[in-house]
Amino acid sequence: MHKSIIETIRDTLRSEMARDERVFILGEDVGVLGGVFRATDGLYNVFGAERVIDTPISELAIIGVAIGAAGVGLRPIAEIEFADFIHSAFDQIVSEAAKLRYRTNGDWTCPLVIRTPYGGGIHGAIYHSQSIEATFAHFPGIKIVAPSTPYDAKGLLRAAIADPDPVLYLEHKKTYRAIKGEVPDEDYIVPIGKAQVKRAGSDLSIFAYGMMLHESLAAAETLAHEDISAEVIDLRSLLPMDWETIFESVRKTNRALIVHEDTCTMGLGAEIGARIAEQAFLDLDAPIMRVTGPDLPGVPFNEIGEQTFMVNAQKIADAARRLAAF
Amino acid sequence: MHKSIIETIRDTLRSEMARDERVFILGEDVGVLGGVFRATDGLYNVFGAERVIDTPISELAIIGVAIGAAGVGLRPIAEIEFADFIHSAFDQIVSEAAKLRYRTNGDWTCPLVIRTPYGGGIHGAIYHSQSIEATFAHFPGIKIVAPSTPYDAKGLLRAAIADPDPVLYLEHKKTYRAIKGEVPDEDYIVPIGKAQVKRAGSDLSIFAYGMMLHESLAAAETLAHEDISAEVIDLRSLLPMDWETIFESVRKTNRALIVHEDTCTMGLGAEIGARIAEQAFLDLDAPIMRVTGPDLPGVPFNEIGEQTFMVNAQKIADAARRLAAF
Amino acid sequence: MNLQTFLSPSITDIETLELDMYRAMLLARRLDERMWALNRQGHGHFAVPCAGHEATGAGFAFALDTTRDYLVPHHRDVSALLVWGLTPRDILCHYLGKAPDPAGAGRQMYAHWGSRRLRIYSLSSVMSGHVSHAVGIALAAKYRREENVTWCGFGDGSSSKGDVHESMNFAAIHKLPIVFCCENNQLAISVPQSKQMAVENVADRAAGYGFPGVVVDGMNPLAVHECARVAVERARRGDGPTLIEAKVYRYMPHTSNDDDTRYRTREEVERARERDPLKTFRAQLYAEQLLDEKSETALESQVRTAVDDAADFALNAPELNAADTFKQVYGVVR
Amino acid sequence: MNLQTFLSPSITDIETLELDMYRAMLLARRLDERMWALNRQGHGHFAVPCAGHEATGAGFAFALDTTRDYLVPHHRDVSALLVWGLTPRDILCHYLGKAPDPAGAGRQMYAHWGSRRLRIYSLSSVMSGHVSHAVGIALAAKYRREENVTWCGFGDGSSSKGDVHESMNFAAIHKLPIVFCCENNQLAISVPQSKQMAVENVADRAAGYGFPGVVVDGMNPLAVHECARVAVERARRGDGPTLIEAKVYRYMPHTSNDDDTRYRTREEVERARERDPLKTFRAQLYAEQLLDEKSETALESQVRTAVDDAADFALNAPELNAADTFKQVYGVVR
Ligand SMILES: Cc1ncc(C[n+]2csc(CCOP(=O)(O)OP(=O)(O)O)c2C)c(N)n1
Ligand SMILES: Cc1ncc(C[n+]2csc(CCOP(=O)(O)OP(=O)(O)O)c2C)c(N)n1
Ligand SMILES: [Mg+2]
Ligand SMILES: [Mg+2]
Repeated sequence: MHKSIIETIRDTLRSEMARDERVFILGEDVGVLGGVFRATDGLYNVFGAERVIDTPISELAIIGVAIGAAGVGLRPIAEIEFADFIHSAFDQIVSEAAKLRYRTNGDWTCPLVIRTPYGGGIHGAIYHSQSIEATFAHFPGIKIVAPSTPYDAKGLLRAAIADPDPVLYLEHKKTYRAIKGEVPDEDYIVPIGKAQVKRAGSDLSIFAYGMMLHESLAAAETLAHEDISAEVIDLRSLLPMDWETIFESVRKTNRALIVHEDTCTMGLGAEIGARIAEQAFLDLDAPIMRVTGPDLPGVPFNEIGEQTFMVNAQKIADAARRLAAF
Repeated sequence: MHKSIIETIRDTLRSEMARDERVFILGEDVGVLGGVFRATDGLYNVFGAERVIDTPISELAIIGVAIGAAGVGLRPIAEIEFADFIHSAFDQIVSEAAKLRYRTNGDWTCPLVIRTPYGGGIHGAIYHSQSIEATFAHFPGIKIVAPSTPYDAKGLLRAAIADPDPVLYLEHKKTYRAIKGEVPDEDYIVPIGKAQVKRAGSDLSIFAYGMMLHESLAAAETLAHEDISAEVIDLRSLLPMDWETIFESVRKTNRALIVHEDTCTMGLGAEIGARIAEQAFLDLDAPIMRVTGPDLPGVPFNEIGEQTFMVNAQKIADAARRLAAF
Repeated sequence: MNLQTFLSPSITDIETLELDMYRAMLLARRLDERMWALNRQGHGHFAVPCAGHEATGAGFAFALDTTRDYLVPHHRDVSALLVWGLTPRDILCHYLGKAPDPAGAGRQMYAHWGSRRLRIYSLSSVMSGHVSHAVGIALAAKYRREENVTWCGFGDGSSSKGDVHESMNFAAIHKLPIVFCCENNQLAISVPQSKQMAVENVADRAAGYGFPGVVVDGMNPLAVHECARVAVERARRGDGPTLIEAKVYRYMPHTSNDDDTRYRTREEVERARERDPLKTFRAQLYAEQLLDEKSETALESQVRTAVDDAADFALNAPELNAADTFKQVYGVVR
Repeated sequence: MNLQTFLSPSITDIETLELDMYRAMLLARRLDERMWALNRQGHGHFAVPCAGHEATGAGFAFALDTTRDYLVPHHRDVSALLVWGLTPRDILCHYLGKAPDPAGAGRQMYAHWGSRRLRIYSLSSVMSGHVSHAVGIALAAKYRREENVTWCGFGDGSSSKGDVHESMNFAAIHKLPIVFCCENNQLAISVPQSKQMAVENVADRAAGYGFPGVVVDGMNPLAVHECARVAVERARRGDGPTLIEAKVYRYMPHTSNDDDTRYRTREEVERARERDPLKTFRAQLYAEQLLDEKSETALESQVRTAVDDAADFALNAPELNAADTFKQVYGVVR
């Protein structure tokens, strides 16, 4: 079926809940309203108030309660209404969920999925535009995925629900309705920890995820007309990261361009850049390069401010030209 | 005067409070007890309960109240009893303090100092050993300093109190009493944003801070006997980072070894490695290298576990030998 | 042109107070309507209606001394913000995210108020994130032996956050000069009060912190005013915080991005219209002969002129420019 | 050797209950003393005394069904943990951070309890971090229509955290089968209750969430037991949470790293010794002729044997080895 990402998420939630009684959803406005982005639309009618729980504005309790329920065998899917508000639950995620298995030597565990919409470009301003992956990627014990296509949205959501550990499932708001694609009806899983080469190329490698994957693909298309052959890799799984696929691409193209919408300093590009410089250094013919949001505290509301902040295909192509020419 | 770091912090707090009535301290056990590490010992007697406020266990409110008070002209110094517990106030720090100036276009500001003991090696286990700098270093709007000597402890604390923006002042627990040094009685400031070459060298550059600076210096000393000349740089200011000093050293030694106690993935070494690979790539004769804590959710309580986790001079020297030989 | 120009130079009697309250409520409502209309015409991305909350805002604002007291508002406090001195131009520039927006030169979405000059503390989007800041402002007043009071508004939804607990507890311990005001419209976006809490009144929580909690009809500006007056005096005297819970109703969807037909019936909204403070308070003013057709027409026309002027000004105001986008991350170190 | 071996096979009368409670309290106290001694001899880095909290733990533990109910304990709940089935060996291996430590094979500091087999949920060091987990466990019981109850302990200090507010509110909304128990020893390390809150009783907060709050003398195991029984029954019936506040006293410093002479007088501590539950409850058992010199000597010797055995076992138990340090970051994906 040809579907949008939001439809795919909704359908996948519905079928996983139908399959497994232990799976339930909790979050703000997930029930009667069907979520502010309608990701859970209709589920309340099908599964009722006990399995689609409308919570108070309590991000901390949403995650904390889910951790407890996961510990005793349920499979909670917690929705944080906007990724920007996950920070109220930061302590629960990094101090509790991420550390539970380790600190108990595997006695207690936390099979929990946290879904949340992130990213800018939708006039959401400072607090409805943030990228949050970088912060959490520093915490061993959790996993982070960020699908950019409907196919992966389904496969990674199923993998996240099946995973024995806490998984942060990041949904780029702008892809929700903008990105459509083929989604098989059959069950399949996209394993966490595997990147994917989306477009093969030989002159440089572009590493991206979420909405930036699509901007990168658009940039690669433009570059192709200029005889610059860019390989584009969808990282998909941000923790753990698929280093093998990344290094393999660098071995081939000898040039690495890392793209993310998040701000630069200590964004995911930091780790990717450092790993390449550590483990694929001899394969590099040029400095690593990052195209990222600027180091500002947030995306401004005003459209000029927003455009100034956001990364797009043109900015990526400009950087790629410089890198290819190095 | 020859003093320990903890004495220096205490004396500096006392003299800054005496100098400026706007300065006050709030935190758990900072008053009558004088802090669990005695950093505020005696201040309660001198300045009274209004200027040395013992708070409930409320990390969120400690920071939030301090933000409000800072906004209207006071100069709060908030103590978080252990850095591990700062995560309950994460939202207040990154969503509020870090963004206030930017979001109001400079109308409201937040001149706030947050002091907190961090780091392992003192049998503090998973929740009394964490390094927290990496997470916060992703948030433009705040500054982060981590002194490793009594001299810098004073100079950076005074700089932090004078700064117009929120500053996270990180105190490595193990340095508190272990590290002593000369501290001038006169007023001076160590400017935020400046690293310092602690030992000149020509074969490789070691970048470190906090307790790891001392382990790195010890490693350099060992290496010197083996005719490996390591330059050791104390980063001191973690956000903003002194890129010029870092690049200058790499231009000289052509080899970069980044050391931190924090876990590897998305630790500060990520940004440092990536920046070098981006902006000093042509100066590198070898891959960048990191010596860091392992990617584990925490430092185990058990001593063997703790030693397994902790970085020390020997591990640094081993890595440096490999890097020098590359 | 701003509300101050239509307000009485000084309030010495209840009649003047009532008329001034009505002026603030009416201007807030008409601005609200204009914003909604602009939004539907494609101007601006995000409207946050205040309709139904005006009486509460007007009621408490006149109980404070706007020349020295601090406002850390709820996002629907337009009527109070007007009394504090925000102008219709300020409000519509903020709505459109234009450079003259006093809250942040267009960096923040609408309803994220702030003005240092006017002692209106800046709001982020994080529900209840501001409550502890209000406590800090009140702490500073006590610390400096100043007599100002801080008013802190938040919604029923926001009351569920840990911030509110830690903040109220902190304020109680230090007997700070603060008034907490929960504007309870019984909804957190779509989530009804029954799914937010198992109690009837948020005000009942005050007892657990050691200060008074009181419920008031937030659709009645005079009732709110009286309650606020008592609480403000208490705070100013040094007797500590009060929690006021104002029961209100939100007539419009949560924001311009919301579809409230999904979670409440039109009948419910219509029924609530009967309690619309603009309607009931107007009727009272008519009954008290403080308003008649002539003076109302004049007032409406003054308000319309102010709103038209503000809309014109804001629509033509400059955007944030690209270079300014990079400013004010850090201040200048001296 | 563990507490179960000295407990009565089944409790059918109050006398047996009292004796069993005393056994649990005594074993907890003697373990406490041993840990402190070991610490002073250089064995182990971190002791967290439970002295003064034993009556509360013993009181509530016997009001629950340890074969199905969950314990999400306060860090000083040793007596309850013994009833739940942790053995002295478990406790001292946990204290020394040795490999057989059931809480995490030596990864956690002492007093960070946990055992999945025994339905004791794992504690981190973050005060109140566990309270929402307890609510989640209770939610799971309701979700699966199981009849187990969750007991969640925390201190007076911990009650100030936002976690407690959000958790209690959540539990109230869903009428979950949970009992919250605040063990109020009037200190958060050095901070006295008067600087932690402006109220006399934490229990008064329950009304603000819509469930009963009750204060009990936490130095009296029978009083705690009775209170707990009522609350547990209420929870099991589906009538929702209760907050019990047990007033206790901490006789020892906060931990082995603390110096309590800095914040309280020796006289205060001595005065409080008069209410020591080990002393008062012992006197009661003597008065009721449930204990006499002979049986007490036998019991003390049983306890000493158990503590000696545990100390021997723990001191000789293997350390966490380096290779195991790297395990259990993630589970196996199937
Ligand atoms: C911490 C946080 N969680 C979620 C949101 C999304 N959100 C914005 S407004 C709102 C409802 C606010 O309800 P209430 O406090 O009752 O105020 P009202 O809008 O009803 O006046 C929510 C959930 C947010 N802004 N902040
Ligand atoms: C969030 C957090 N802040 C601070 C600490 C440090 N700390 C450990 S125990 C403690 C006091 C706990 O007091 P209370 O909850 O009353 O329990 P008690 O130890 O008195 O039984 C503090 C402040 C912590 N562990 N967690
Ligand atoms: Mg509301
Ligand atoms: Mg206590």
